[in-house]
Amino acid sequence: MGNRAIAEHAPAAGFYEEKGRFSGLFAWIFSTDHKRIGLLYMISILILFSVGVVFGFLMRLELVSPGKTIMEPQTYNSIFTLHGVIMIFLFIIPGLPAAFGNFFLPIQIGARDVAFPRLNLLSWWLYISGVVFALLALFTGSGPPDTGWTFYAPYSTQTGTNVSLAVFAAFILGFSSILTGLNFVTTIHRLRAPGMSWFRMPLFPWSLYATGWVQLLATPIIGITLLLVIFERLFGVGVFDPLKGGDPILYQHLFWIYSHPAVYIMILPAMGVISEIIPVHAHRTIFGYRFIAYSSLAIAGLGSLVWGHHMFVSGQSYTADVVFSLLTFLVAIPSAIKVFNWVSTLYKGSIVMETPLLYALSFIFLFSIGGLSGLMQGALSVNVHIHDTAFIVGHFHYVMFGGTGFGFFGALHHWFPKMFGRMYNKTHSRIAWFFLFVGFNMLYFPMFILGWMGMPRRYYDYLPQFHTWHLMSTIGSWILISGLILMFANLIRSLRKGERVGSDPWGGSTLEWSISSPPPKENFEEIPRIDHGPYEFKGASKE
Amino acid sequence: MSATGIAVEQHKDYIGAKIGMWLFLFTELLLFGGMFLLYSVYRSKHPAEFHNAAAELDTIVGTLNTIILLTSSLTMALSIAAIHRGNKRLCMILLAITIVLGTCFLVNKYFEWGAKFSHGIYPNSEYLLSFEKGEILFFGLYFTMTGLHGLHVLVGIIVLTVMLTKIINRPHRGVVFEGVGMEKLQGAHLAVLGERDERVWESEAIDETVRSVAISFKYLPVGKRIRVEEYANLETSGLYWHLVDIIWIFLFPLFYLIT
Amino acid sequence: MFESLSNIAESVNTAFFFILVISIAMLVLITFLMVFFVIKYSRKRHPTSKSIEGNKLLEVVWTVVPTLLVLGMFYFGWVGYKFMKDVPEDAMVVNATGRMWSWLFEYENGVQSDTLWVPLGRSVHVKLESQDVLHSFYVPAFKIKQDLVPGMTNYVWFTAKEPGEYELFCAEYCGQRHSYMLSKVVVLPEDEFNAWLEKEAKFVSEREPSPDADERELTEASLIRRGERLSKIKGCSACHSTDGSRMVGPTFKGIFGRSTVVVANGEEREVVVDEDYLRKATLNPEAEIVKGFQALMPPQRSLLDDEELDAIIEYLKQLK
Amino acid sequence: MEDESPKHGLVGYGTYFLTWFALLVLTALTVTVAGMKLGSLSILTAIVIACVKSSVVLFFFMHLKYEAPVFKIMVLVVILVLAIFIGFTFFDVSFR
Ligand code: HEA
Ligand code: HEA
Ligand code: HEC
Ligand code: CUA
Ligand SMILES: [Cu+2]
Repeated sequence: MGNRAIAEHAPAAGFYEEKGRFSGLFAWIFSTDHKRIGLLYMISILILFSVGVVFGFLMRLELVSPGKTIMEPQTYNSIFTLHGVIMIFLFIIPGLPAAFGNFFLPIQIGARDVAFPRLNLLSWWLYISGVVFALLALFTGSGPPDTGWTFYAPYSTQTGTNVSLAVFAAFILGFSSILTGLNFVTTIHRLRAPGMSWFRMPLFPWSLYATGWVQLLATPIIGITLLLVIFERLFGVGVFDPLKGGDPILYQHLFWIYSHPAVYIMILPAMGVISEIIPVHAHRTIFGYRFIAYSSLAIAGLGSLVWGHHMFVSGQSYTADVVFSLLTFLVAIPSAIKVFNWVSTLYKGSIVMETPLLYALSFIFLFSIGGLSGLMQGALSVNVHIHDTAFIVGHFHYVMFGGTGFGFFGALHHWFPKMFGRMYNKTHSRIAWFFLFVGFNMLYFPMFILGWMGMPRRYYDYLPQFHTWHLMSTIGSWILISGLILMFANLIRSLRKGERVGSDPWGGSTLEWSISSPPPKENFEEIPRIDHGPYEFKGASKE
Repeated sequence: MSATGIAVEQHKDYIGAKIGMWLFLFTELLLFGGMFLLYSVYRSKHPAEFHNAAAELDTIVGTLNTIILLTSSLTMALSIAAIHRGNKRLCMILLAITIVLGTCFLVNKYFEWGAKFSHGIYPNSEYLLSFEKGEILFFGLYFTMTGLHGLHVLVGIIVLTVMLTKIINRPHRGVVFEGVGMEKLQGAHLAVLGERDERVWESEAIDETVRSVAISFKYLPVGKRIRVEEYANLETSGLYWHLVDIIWIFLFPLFYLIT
Repeated sequence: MFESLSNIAESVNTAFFFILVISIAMLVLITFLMVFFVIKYSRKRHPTSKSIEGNKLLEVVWTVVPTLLVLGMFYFGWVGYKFMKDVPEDAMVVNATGRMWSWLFEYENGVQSDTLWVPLGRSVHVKLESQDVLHSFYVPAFKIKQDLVPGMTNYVWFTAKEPGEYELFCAEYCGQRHSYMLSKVVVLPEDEFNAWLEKEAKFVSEREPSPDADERELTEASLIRRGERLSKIKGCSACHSTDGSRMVGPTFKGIFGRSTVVVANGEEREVVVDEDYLRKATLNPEAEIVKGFQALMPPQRSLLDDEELDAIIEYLKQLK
Repeated sequence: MEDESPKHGLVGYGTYFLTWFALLVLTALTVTVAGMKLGSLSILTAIVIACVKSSVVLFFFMHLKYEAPVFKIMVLVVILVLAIFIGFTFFDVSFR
């Protein structure tokens, strides 16, 4: 569906009408144009997001009351595994970098494409193969995997379900992610327009640069870990098998050495998006540009040192607990710096409350709740109580969905007119936002309460004292549904029916707003020369 | 590089390619890094068992393989040096030697593993399971790490073979310039400049309305160097080959020399 | 939720409140400023913006202040945690074993139970071991949790402050019936607890062969009773029902004498369940798998001794 | 764009042979040292020699010596990251 629809019905302009060696669908899936690849990614990611969302929705239905509601325990276990795997590896990690990064990174730094366009296409194909393997894992072998997205050994090396294939899919996706990171880091090093020094670069590329390094240095570790799980299952090498002297806790170390930094792969690009949206809609330069840029690097760096906070009760040493807890608190500082600078950017602005800004401000609010709950989890004694409870589930949905997810939606509304040359219905988009925001909080806030009451996570069934909050949470998911459906319906409809817009509907200042909407094939007829910072707005008085 | 602005931008970014390759090497390094992490932990837990298990490995074979791989790194580097000097023949010979040495390494490995298997030492074998836990781990790590490394050698050999056939078969390199603003090229000359901006090659004036410009370079020395794609590709393949060597430099003492 | 039912819960609550208060303050501050700015500097009220590039002093302030705050949070968390890790010397030791999907508690005098009984006001040191995969010992009311890792002994300790029954959950995902791996902690006043322990100790000593064997000859009925208890304590009932419903394993209802199809080495075979079969199926379940079920049953070779197996089999035989 | 002409085009064949020779000598050294019974020192020397060898490969065969500072910084960062990953794991392993 998706690919064709856009190719044929998009406004006949810009890079859409440019034909290469192929036509029709092939002009898309074999294109090395960064914008087409960005859109390919966006469509595939959104489709998989919908799948993940449906699984989330089914889980909520099951949990609406104690006992069996709609499925068996084994089904539930597979569903939360698939929900986690899809949301993490197929939606949120590639999400912003691969979709919006691909589309806008070259434009924002004044380049015609990324450094390695063919590698870029390869990375999308790898993504698709990963998807195929993940889907195969559902329907082949002895049942879909049931390990949770963390694939903890030794359960994952023992269960009879089809873990190997799912793990292999995650391995392939890791490769895809590495290639994206590699491409972006090289692009930023080599292809900035003349005159664009590091500190004249917009903040979204900055955040992608930091993300790129995390992708490069952390992903291989999960690669080898997952390979080891496969080897363990196939050959019994024994590195995680206690019977052969292996140490299951080492599996957790290796897993979180990647997966903690991975949460910053998820959030950093979203923070970059917020740093783009706020100045444009407040129509003034960003507050503390350098601090925001540096704090991205600081998050990437410090974020690599705290993985042990997922393992406080796993049986790792007391020393490690203390060290990792301390470092966890330190990694919160650069996030705090960002939040304060964003809020200050509103000061003395000239603010128009467009939908993207609504998403950006809700990002700050929801991410703060998520982040602050992260601090509670980072405190050793508190973590003991709330580890592996619904509290954690609340935390990560707030940061991932409330943070990155809302960042993604914000980016979608901010750049939609640029990508498609048309504007969506603004009123509808505000209503959709309202449902999303209310539904979101109603869905996930009760989880904090449940977690504090002691409701463990990954529980198919629960005791009656937890019922009220679960019920409320499920109702929240229904409100969220309506918001999501409304939002997507509005956007999809606007692809064809939306009002046409010029090159700069918001009055932005970065390079993407200087070229036509949608952008022409090679972005710039002539590579621009840059002689000022990224956020200088016409009509804004300087101080 | 050439007489018009547009061609300069079409020029391949060799430094970019090199950065890309280094970044890729970093990921490879960390991939093995995960294994080194496991190794160091298990060794620190079971020093004596590792010690005993390592005695099962043949130091001579290990040393031989080290020498083979180091030498192949030498010929690799030399072959790049040769192509820098425009000596295509020497480059090809050295490259071929590199490939042969790499294959020797794998053949050695094959016999080494084969010997272990025939002694009943392989993952999950009954004989191995009767060992101490630390020893089981040692062999688990030995098989995964050297296996993974061998796989990398194999990939390296394939890449180098592709490079070799490319260099043999494609003495020419065609470049097609396409894109916006081609019509500006009308009447212009394209040129390849040498080290001191001298024109090594120059095209006829371009006369019709231009859609695209196709140029093919010969595999010809410019000054002392050759400016063709293979040059950069060979260099990046070389980097990969050396990295595989570096990893072996660590595997060798960790598995063979801790008796 | 906030009452402290164990000594540990107290320190957890303190740290939690400290962080909660700061968090709420921060959240309110940020939200208030956002809303305030958006209203005050809306384009209607404030048509031209001022581009303020930044302010060094502010940056320093909002780096240093949060740093101090988080260090405080770290400190409170750490203090409470240190307390959790220091087990008093005189604590009563209980060995806990987790396995798919049940708990086994063993007291120093050999008493076994599937529920954790503890005396009020006395420190209890629970040593945790797993027989198969990861599990986690979690008592929300006491705010304690610790993973059970195969090949490793972990521990928790606590002192209960109120008598009562408290939920005990498995908090680390461990497979299909993870959410049913529940038990209870029963807190009794010291004397009641001791009475319970003694009563249970009898159950243990029954099996000890004694010099005057005639007197201790077990009646068939008491053997069955023993078997029933053992099937709970040893975890059989986590996977096998006695009411005919299908759980992870085949039901025990009417098991004796029924004919079952088993798969061994890829070949199907029909067997009639007799005592011999029950023995084999319990000790070496992986040899023959009942058709339609997965090879999930843990071998009981080293987990049941002969008397225990006899009792269980006697119990299974009479389940109709 | 920065200067495109690679300076390392000038590295002579001789340098490579020297590098290779040095590597062989180091290999011989590490094998002999392992033969002597140095106890816990022997693993240390083996690692140190391996580090020296790999830096030789990095700097000469892989031309790092002739590359722009960015490359050197990157390599350093990566090695540091790996060291941290391994080192921090030992906060757990050696204090259990
Ligand atoms: C987008 C993803 C994302 C992000 C950004 C974060 C950010 C943070 N996370 Fe989260 N986390 C996850 C995704 C994420 N996390 C996931 C998926 C899991 C569970 C995985 C699983 O088990 O399945 C998890 C689990 C998790 C745990 C383990 C819980 C457990 O299982 O026991 C911990 C413990 O420390 C933690 C802490 C933190 C902290 C301190 C931050 C910090 O970076 C937050 C920093 C932000 C702020 C602090 C808020 C903004 C600042 C202000 C409002 C100013 C005021 C601030 C101060 C006074 C400091 N997270
Ligand atoms: C980005 C990441 C992300 C996102 C967006 C979500 C979204 C949702 N998640 Fe999430 N979740 C995770 C990542 C994410 N999740 C992870 C990593 C885990 C851990 C897994 C594990 O333990 O291993 C988890 C676990 C998890 C659990 C805990 C399971 C357990 O421990 O027992 C629950 C329970 O309620 C849940 C619910 C939901 C719900 C209701 C949504 C909702 O947001 C969905 C809301 C939307 C709807 C309900 C709308 C449905 C819409 C349609 C049907 C139409 C769609 C149409 C179009 C898109 C056009 N999730
Ligand atoms: C983790 C779950 C689990 C536990 C705990 C468990 N079993 Fe089983 N059991 C199974 C499964 C699954 C099967 C069917 C597959 C097979 O034959 O191995 C089974 C099969 C059996 C059979 C054969 C049943 C038949 O219909 O032929 C017997 C007898 C049995 N179990 C006894 C026991 C006893 C006694 C215990 C406790 C000491 C026990 N089981 C504990 C899962 C379990
Ligand atoms: Cu045991 Cu979950
Ligand atoms: Cu984390």
